[in-house]
Amino acid sequence: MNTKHWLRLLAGLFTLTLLAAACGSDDDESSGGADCEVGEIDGDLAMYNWAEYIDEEQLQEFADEYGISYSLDSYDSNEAMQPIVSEGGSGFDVIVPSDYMVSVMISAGSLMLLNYDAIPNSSNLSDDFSNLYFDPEGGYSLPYQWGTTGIAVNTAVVGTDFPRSWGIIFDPAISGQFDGQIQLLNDPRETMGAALKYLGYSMNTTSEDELAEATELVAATAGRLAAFNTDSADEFLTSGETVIAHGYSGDMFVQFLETDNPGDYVYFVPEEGGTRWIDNFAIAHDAPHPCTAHTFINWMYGADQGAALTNWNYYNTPNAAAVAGLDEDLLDFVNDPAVLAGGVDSLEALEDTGDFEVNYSDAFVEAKG
Amino acid sequence: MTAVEAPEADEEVLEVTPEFEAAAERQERRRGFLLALPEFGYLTLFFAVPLVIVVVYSFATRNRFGGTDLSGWNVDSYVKLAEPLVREIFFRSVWLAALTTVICLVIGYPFAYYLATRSLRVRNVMLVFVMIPFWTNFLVRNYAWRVILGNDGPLTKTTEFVGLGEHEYLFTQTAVVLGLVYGFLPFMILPLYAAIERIDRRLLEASRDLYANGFQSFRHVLLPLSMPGVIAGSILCFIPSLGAYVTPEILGGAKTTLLGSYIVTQFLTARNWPFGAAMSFVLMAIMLAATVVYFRKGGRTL
Amino acid sequence: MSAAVELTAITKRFGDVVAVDAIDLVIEDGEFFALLGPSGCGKTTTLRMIAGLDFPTEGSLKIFGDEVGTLPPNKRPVNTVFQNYALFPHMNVLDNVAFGLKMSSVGKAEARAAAREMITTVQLAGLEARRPTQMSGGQQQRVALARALVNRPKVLLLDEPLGALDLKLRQEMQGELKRLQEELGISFVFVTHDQEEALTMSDRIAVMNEGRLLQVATPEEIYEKPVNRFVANFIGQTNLLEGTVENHDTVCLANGARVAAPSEHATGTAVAVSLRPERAHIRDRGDIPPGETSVDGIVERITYLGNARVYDIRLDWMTMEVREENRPGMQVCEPGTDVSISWDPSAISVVTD
Amino acid sequence: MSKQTSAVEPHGWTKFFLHTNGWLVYFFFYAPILLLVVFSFSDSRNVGTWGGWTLEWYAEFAESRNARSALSTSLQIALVSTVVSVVLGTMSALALERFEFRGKQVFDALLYLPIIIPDVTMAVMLLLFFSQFFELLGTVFGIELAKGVGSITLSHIAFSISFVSVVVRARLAGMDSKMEEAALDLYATRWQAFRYVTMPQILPGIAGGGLLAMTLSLDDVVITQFVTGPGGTTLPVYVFGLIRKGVTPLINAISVVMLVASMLLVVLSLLLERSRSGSGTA
Repeated sequence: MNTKHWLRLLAGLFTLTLLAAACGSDDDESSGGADCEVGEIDGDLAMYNWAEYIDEEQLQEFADEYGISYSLDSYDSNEAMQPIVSEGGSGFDVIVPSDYMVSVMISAGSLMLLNYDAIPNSSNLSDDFSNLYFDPEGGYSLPYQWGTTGIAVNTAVVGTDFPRSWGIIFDPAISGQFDGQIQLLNDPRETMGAALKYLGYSMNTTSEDELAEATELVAATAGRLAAFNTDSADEFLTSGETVIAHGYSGDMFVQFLETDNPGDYVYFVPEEGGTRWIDNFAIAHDAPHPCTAHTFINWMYGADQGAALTNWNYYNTPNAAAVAGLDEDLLDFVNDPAVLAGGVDSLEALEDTGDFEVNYSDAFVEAKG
Repeated sequence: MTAVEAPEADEEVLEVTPEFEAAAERQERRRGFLLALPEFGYLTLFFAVPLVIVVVYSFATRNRFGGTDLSGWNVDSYVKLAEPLVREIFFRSVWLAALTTVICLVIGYPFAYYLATRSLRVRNVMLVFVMIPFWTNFLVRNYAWRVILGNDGPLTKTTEFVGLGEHEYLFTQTAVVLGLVYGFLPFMILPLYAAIERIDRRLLEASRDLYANGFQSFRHVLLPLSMPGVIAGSILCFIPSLGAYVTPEILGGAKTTLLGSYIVTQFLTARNWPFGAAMSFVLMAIMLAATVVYFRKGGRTL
Repeated sequence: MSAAVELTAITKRFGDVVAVDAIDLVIEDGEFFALLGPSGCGKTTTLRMIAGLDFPTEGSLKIFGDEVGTLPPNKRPVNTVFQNYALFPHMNVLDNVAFGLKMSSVGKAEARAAAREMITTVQLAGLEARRPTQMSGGQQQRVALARALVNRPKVLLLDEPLGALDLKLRQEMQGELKRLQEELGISFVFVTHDQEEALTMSDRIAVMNEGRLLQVATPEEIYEKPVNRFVANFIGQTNLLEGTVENHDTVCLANGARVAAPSEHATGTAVAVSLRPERAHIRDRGDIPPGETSVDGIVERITYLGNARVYDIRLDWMTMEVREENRPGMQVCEPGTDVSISWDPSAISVVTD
Repeated sequence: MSKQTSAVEPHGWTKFFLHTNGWLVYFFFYAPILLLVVFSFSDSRNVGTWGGWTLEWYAEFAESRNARSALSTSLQIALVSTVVSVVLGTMSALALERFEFRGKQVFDALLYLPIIIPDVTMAVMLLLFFSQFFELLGTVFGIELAKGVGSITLSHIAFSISFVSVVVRARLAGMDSKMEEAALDLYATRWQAFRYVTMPQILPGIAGGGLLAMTLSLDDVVITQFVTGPGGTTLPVYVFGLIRKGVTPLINAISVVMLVASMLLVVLSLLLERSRSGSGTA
């Protein structure tokens, strides 16, 4: 074939691609929900979930029960998952975005409207989870698991006499002797949010002054830290690398139980308040098997399956019917009222701040130096 | 008996004409083109076209939801590159990458020379043993270093035992550089080895004959002759160091932001794709310019 | 019987550069033929065109009467011994030599047997399992020869075959090549820039310069009767005395002296008289044997060569070289002596540009 | 190289320094690997805390459907992308080193871009490209393609192909092109000349390029994560996810298994090579 023909073909393809890019992203394809019966199956299940967030055996059980097969793929951040699904053609059915990401994805038209007629078990949802900010009508998402972000302390080193406040991280007068043994999450929203909470502001502030104040605080603290780290916050604590750690509830609980003396560690959400996050079931806007997806969500919302999920990943369940089925030792940790130093009302969810997200990201980079 | 008979009478014998020669030459060119075409086509479709798309994105706008609106074209992202924060990150990254490259060179050169002067069989085995550690996942290797450098790790224990006192290694810039050196040393060793192996050792003997001492014959003969390897190795070391982000996160405790992490942050945290695209495009252009300068200066192999 | 190789008006252009300019050349069967010239003269390109590694731009190229100019190298009944040999380093000697036969689908066993035989012919028996890199230059040369000859080519092409060898080995190989060629009775065409090598080895020599064929003749003829200044200068040492043709018998030299020099050139043509150093003799000033031509000069320098001495004689307008064989009791002049140089008119040749 | 020792052979302090440096470099390379192997047998969930000998992590690896399917996905992708990039890369290396053709400079420049581009950028590029390319195929040609193993393989080829070209090309540059002419002169066809003369000589380059492509494919997380789809969880992506949930010796066990497998592969190929060169056939 002639070179020119090739070039022309390529140029043509390229133009089409650009056109598709320009038009495609404006389309809102998420309007119509799926027309499915309860228990209807229209193909194999393709789940896209956080790593190690669901037991494979549980998926296998579902697959066996309905005579299909499944695939499970994992991601490690909302931001890594979102473009895959939003750009379309991902091939995934069920996905598990966190709260703020649900609202982002709704706006981007990346989620399918849920058909509650096909999910009768959704009545098991605890009342605490009605009217969630990120999806007021719950039209696109059903909570999967939830947890908090707070502080874990090695009491064998630090002792038990410390204020249940963010000050244990940010105030050198309290924790100065543990410089180099403190860790903060490597996440702009969580860490800037913690500083904002300590200063008495909302962790969703869009005030540049408040953010600047928080930036200064984090910058002042950065020199006293062992690390900014998200992946291994729990391990650093139990391996002795740190004694005061900023991290997620479930991670911490699992890690405590792994040690020889779980009693040495304590996790709490400071009295100023902390983050409550909710991960949610949702269906991709272009899911190839929407009915299987609905059936799967409904199945997972049964009492037994809800309990099985929590008993495997140690996070809190939003499924009221599942609580009865939870393991005993789990209840001690998860339901300990001391965990929430400021009570349930002090918790705040991280919301998408729109254009202000960039400010958070830059402020964090600046604070780290 | 001849192995090949002369052309048969009925075989069409073309006459030698300028047209035939030109056709033969054309055919030769076409042969070359056809050989290159699969990869050329592949890279055009799966690299050049995507690259253009991303350049288009760098002129777009981040929308409220962290998506990218392909309208309202502007150069804001490029203006943002001039901010002091970005500049600071850039120079810090260049410094660390340069440091890594120099250390790799200092360690790698004698090692490559050592390799190149072994017997052929030993050499191959030694080379394979250089490569083997790199067949484990690089994340896992980084985590292994974290254990080694950690508070109760073997290194700390050793220095304590030897009586050097307690030292912090993990989550320092030293740890970052160490991790980078570990990750990219083979990229320095391999081209260096290739370059040094090619050098006729008699040239060294000649320089010794001309009254050069060991260092002088290294400085004036070995080093200049192995320069292509030095430059290729340095490029292969410097470029990934500049873009590295896993090692600074894992071994540096993410306490200093480097260029690689900053770009990743734009895509995966701030969801500011236009800026991320602009920054990576500029970074790529700089690296391309550096490489082109190298080739202009007569370099050949990378 | 047609010629082994016949080039007719062969031209090779690389872009605007004319590498070979319309040469006509006939190489007879069984001939040891040299293409001689300085580097870049087009001799290697000519050889490559015969081998099929380059296609001519124009002209006709026949091997034993068959037009082959458009055939690729693997379809031509010729083989080549490459400069630096181009032996396959990943194969041992036996496999190197058997390669051509294997490629022309001779059975493996047969190919190996033939290869063994040829290895013996080039006196390398016992080294079949060696790698080329483990061999000396001379041995590699023999392998290259065997690798080409085992295919029984109708013509063997050699590109600077002895260039990489040291003097002693080169002389040895010269004899060896000659012997092989006579034994096989096929034509050897070889390219060299070494005139001495060309003179000693070849039946005929083609002298080339700047893409043109200047003279094709026997070594003797080339040496004795060079057709032009370039050939005279390139082959052996010579003194070129500039002048113009006065008539068929006389040339008027630059200093005005007339010398007997029969030539066909028209009166007034600028020519040079070529006089080989060994054909001239040093005489006492004025002591010229009858019938010889002479010029006067002063001895400038004497170089002792063992079997001969070379005198540099300064004339008014140039310096000449004269070579005298050393004989017992011979009188040697000191530098600064006034002498005459004389020669027999038949010793010279008149050349133009 | 000659076997006789010459005056330039390092001696005294230089020799001592070279030897020491050599051993130190190997020690440096293998220290983390050693640790990795040892802790894969540790009976403690935390890497870095020794908890006595156990094989439980290997058992867990063997039992985990996730880990096994990730491993097989990875191998599948690595194998296909290596083979394709080796073939295409070798072809283009030949084209660039031995031929002249129009557009050569452009191609030459294009070839180096994938090497110098940051991972993330390439990842984002390919994500945007694939979602639109597949959509285009769907709307224009009616071909429905889903992302996953296919798109990952295509992407891996896109970044390893250049490395193969560059490595093979360097090898070709060091090989006298007269060899190929000699083969043609000895009645070999173009293909035979490549097959019997060129290829054996550039084989180390091809093997080197292939190993590099394989390593790159087996190591890549960022690009894979961006172009993935159902069934597209490769081992590094799986490991990356595991690490987020805590680094357990399971990861070490997986690494050790892969390390041993690749070492076996190399030893096997070395043995094959030796037996082949020993028998003396071409």
